[in-house]
Amino acid sequence: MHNRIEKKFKELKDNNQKALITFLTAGDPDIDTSYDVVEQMINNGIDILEIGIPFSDPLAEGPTIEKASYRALASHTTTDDVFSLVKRIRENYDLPIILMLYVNLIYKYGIENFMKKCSEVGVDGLIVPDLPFEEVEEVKELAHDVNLLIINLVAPTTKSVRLKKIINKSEGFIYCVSSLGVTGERKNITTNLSDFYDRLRTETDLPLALGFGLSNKEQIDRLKGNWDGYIVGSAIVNIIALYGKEAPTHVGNFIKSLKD
Amino acid sequence: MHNRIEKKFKELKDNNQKALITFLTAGDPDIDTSYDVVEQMINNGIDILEIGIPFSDPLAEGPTIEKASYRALASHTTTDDVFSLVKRIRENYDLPIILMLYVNLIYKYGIENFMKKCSEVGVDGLIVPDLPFEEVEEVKELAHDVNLLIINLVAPTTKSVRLKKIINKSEGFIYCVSSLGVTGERKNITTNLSDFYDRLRTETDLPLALGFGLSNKEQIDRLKGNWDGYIVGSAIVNIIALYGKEAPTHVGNFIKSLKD
Amino acid sequence: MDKRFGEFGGQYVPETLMEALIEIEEAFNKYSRDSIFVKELAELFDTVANRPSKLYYASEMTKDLGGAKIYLKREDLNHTGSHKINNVLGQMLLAKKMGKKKIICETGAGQHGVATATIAALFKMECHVFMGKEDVERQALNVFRMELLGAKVTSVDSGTGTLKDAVNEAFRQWTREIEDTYYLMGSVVGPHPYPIMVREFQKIIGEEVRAQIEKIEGRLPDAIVACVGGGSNAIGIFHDFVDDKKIRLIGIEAAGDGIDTEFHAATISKGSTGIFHGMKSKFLQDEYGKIMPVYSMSAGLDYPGIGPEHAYLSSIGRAEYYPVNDREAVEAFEYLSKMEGIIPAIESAHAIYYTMKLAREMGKDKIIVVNLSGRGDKDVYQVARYKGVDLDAQ
Amino acid sequence: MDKRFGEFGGQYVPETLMEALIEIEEAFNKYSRDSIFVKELAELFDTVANRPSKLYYASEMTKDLGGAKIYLKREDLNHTGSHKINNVLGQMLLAKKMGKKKIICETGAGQHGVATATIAALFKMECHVFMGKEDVERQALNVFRMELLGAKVTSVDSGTGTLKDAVNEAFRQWTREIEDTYYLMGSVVGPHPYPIMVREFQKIIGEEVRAQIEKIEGRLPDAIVACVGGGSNAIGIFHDFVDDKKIRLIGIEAAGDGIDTEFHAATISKGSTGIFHGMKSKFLQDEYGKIMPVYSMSAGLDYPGIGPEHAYLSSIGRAEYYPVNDREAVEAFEYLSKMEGIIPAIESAHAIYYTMKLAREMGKDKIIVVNLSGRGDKDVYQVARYKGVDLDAQ
Ligand SMILES: Cc1ncc(COP(=O)(O)O)c(C=O)c1O
Ligand SMILES: Cc1ncc(COP(=O)(O)O)c(C=O)c1O
Repeated sequence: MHNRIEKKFKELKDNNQKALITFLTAGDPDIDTSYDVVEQMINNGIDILEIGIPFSDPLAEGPTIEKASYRALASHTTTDDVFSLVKRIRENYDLPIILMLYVNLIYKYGIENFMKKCSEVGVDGLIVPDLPFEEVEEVKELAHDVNLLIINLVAPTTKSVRLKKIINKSEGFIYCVSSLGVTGERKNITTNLSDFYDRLRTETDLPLALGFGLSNKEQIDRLKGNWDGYIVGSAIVNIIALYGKEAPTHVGNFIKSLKD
Repeated sequence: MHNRIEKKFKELKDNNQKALITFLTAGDPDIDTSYDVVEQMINNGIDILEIGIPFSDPLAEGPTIEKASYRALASHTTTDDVFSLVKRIRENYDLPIILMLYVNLIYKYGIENFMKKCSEVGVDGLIVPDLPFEEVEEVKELAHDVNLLIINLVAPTTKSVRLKKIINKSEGFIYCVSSLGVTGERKNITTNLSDFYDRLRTETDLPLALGFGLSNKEQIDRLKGNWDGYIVGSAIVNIIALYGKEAPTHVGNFIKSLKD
Repeated sequence: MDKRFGEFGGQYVPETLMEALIEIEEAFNKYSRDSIFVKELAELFDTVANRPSKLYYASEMTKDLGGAKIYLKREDLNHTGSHKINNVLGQMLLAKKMGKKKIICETGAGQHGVATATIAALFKMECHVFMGKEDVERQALNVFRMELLGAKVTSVDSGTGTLKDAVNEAFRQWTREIEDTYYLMGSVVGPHPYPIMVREFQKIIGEEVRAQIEKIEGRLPDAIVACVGGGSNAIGIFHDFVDDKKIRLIGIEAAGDGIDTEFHAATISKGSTGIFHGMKSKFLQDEYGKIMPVYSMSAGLDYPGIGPEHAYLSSIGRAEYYPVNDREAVEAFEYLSKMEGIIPAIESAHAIYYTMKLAREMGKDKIIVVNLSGRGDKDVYQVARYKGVDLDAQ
Repeated sequence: MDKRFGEFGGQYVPETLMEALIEIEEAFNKYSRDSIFVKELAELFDTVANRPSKLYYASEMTKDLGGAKIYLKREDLNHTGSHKINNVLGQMLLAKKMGKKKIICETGAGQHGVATATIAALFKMECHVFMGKEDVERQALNVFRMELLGAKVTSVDSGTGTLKDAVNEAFRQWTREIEDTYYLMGSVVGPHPYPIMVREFQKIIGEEVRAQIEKIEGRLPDAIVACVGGGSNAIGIFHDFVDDKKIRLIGIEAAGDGIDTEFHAATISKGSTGIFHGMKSKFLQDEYGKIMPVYSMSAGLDYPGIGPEHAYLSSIGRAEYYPVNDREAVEAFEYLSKMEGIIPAIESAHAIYYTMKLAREMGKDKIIVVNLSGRGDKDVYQVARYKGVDLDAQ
């Protein structure tokens, strides 16, 4: 023990605080801007950083993050560029860093190689949207060798039998999908979230972070009561899409508005 | 006896002459012009006049006469208009007049009615391209009642057995198709015409008139030796197509050139 | 062989064509009784045409209409997509036996042209197809199919640029090369022996229906419905049942914009007896016998005449003929697509529409068989255009 | 049920889809052993799909090439014009048993979309088809066919606007309405249980071939050839023969402009192992695992992956895979049209081309069976354009 993610959640809990986890796609619109965005996020008080590696076919994403992926690929961002970005961040900051990426990027890099590299640059965890619980073992073993956590997702559709199994094998925190569909901002979240929370909480003491569709402070405030953390992605990516290289300060302001 | 057609061929034979039979489509471009064309033809020495009644679907014709048909229909020429034309010609001239028409025009007019009308206005014979020997009886009987001849056609493809039958039942003259295909001028007539003539001549003493594709004096002169008459159609229709209402004198000149 | 059906039929063609017709008649007489020919044709029906075609119980349509049980005879599943292939196989085999090397034909919707080009390719015959200019436009898909199959397609712009003009032009061309060319007529029209010959090659449809419905239902149907252009798919399904007097035989003509307008092709409903395209039959013509321009959105029904045997069956009251207009045909086209997942040829859709009406009027204990003469892929562009959808913009 | 073929296969999808896949797997396990389901499906194969499809001896092609005897398995004569209908009937019946009311699917050439829209119409299911923008353009005929059949067609312009992007988008849509919607996958690709399930519904092709060739030739063929997009028609005809080790099983991939260019879709020839679209298999990807844009003029083969069972059969040497490029496919498209009067789907034309080469190399005593997976009506416009003919101007 202990991984930075686990430590962060413990620390927040001890202070009766919620984790603010924010996402950006690395290389959107270029790697240097991504670094600046990250600094703004950190300086404005985020707790955990989630960095997406761009992929040609991000099929779990809605149009917002999908387009970010295409922009990042257009600026020729590779997995190695993302490792360099993480390395640069890690040289200056100690917050937990999670990579979000599609399984093929790990597989093609060579799973073991990939994990080694993560460990070298200071990655703390991985979120792999197309690697469900049933297929995770092969990757997880090699991740653990280098003290890297694999964050499981659960969805409102996940049934009890599997939910138990998933939760039993979860680590760090559980990424709870707020509603059906792909990533993206949502006006209304129709899932009954307090039922969802209760179902989960009866099964585990692990931190529960809510993601998919969170876009502003009011929404987050409304949900804050229960969850241990909330993940904001598309709302940030939208700002980056709008302002491009000028995005860092705008993202900083947005994060500040969430924290106020 | 005798029908004008028969008399004309006898008269020509007695004088060792060939019959010049000329064709036009009535009503092309209008009935008055047709009358003037006919007068020019007669004044320049044709022996027999063949008048086509326009039809919507002249499937035995090449493009020249087909288009003449469409032009005549465009000026609303009906079968009754053609009868009036014949009547007007007959008031002034005594040469044999033959109508060329498709069988449906006869049938729809009422066969008996049609024949009566022919007789009234002074028609001497009918050429019905889509009424072959096998189907002619019904029409022929009613034609004979009013001393009207039905002119049979024979083609290079007509085989001996049928040729004999057709010739045995022929009257007036035999319309000998010079070569395969539809009406229209031809540069070359590939049928061996002297063989064709011989085949016919051994079977009958009836006048043999050659048609389809004759377009100028040299061509006719070359063929003259044997045949008792020649039919010139598309070459005249072409002049009418070219000069429209001004066609009569041009047709007259053309006929003169054939006679010289 | 009798050249006529009552007063209808005959052989009204230019002398240049007569010997060829006689030759065909003789060959047909000989080979249609020749056991090798019969066997070869049966084999071609099986291996090439994809026969027998299924008799399909249209359960959804039957349920939706709430009346008679409806069966569809699936000629649309034949190779090349319509009943036309049956006749083409018969005549092409005959032409081959006769030693012919060149085939010409007319086509309306293009289905006959495609079938002819297809079998000409297989039989290694030269193939020349005549198609009205307007039909070339509305059936562009079929034009390229024919060309792909190696056929020469001539667009005919004389007259009205539709099927009748294609026939005229094909006849003209035939007279030019009569000696080595076989004219492969696409329907039960034209001079004898075509109406009989084409019927004989199409009657397999009705023969199969008899066996199939006997097997499925244990009895014969109460009514048989088919669209009528020249009338080959209708005669094909009717023929075997003509002597079963209790079975209603119903032919559906194209009423275009409506039979009370000038724009239709409803020959039996609005035509009169005449002589055209080699046959005495019913035609749409004016008082002087001029053939009238006709109209139907369906290229295969857009013809001013009808086969002489239909004129005869109508005259003796054995078969009934009713008009169905463009709008109704499009409705049935969409109805069958959505109801059974079968896109019918727009020609066949005319028969479907009438069946929709008829089924509602008949009891649930009654059975209707409809000839689904062809598939509608060739028509989707045109129906889209009819409905105001611009496909090119998609 | 084993989720893998050797190392290939698996179930790599977002959590949101997992329960749906499990539900489908359980239903498939249950119903594929249920005698009523089996009987109903057999009946649908007969009455709706027009099965069995004929095994056609291509005598002219055989004669012309001078080598092995060639037989064509005529999946092109199925209702809707390709093998896709077999799988659609199987899955749609399953979806119905599962109580689903909505169907979504992807389509490349549009044949799977048309088949799905067709059976959705018949089964009264709501149907939503995703199709790449580029495919919408090159297969416009099929788009309107689907719409006619009542389906909603969504043109996907993300990514490369072809089949893989249609799959992405269909997956995305599925996650949004996972609870009442069945995703009807069109080939032996995607997460378990699709590759097995689609194979089970397509294996009828090979089973029929076995019975047919035994009957005609008294023996099994020496080689079986099929084109491979996702691989369903190939698996369908291979499966029954996998244990007959002497029979060569040959899959043909689309080489587009050539496998030495960047523009092809030859997954086995040029790809490497990866994980995408829910499965571990072979993919065209860059060194980092980014999926590469692929190209083939054939929309149905224009896919950067291949079914996991093919990856497996290739890895153990049981099946062979070769590339055929656009030019060669067009040559075969025209060859078969002119030689046998059969216009093949441009997908199938890839298999025909390889067969032309193979037949010449094999003795006259050998037999090749080719899967003619679909008909080419949908492709004539595109081939015309490829050859520089402007059809709109005609
Ligand atoms: C599918 C289809 N049905 C019907 C017809 C009409 O012809 P017939 O009346 O000879 O069956 C055609 C003609 O092209 C056709 O293509
Ligand atoms: C006619 C045809 N053949 C083949 C294919 C390729 O698919 P598969 O490899 O799954 O058979 C398609 C796909 O659309 C198709 O339409």
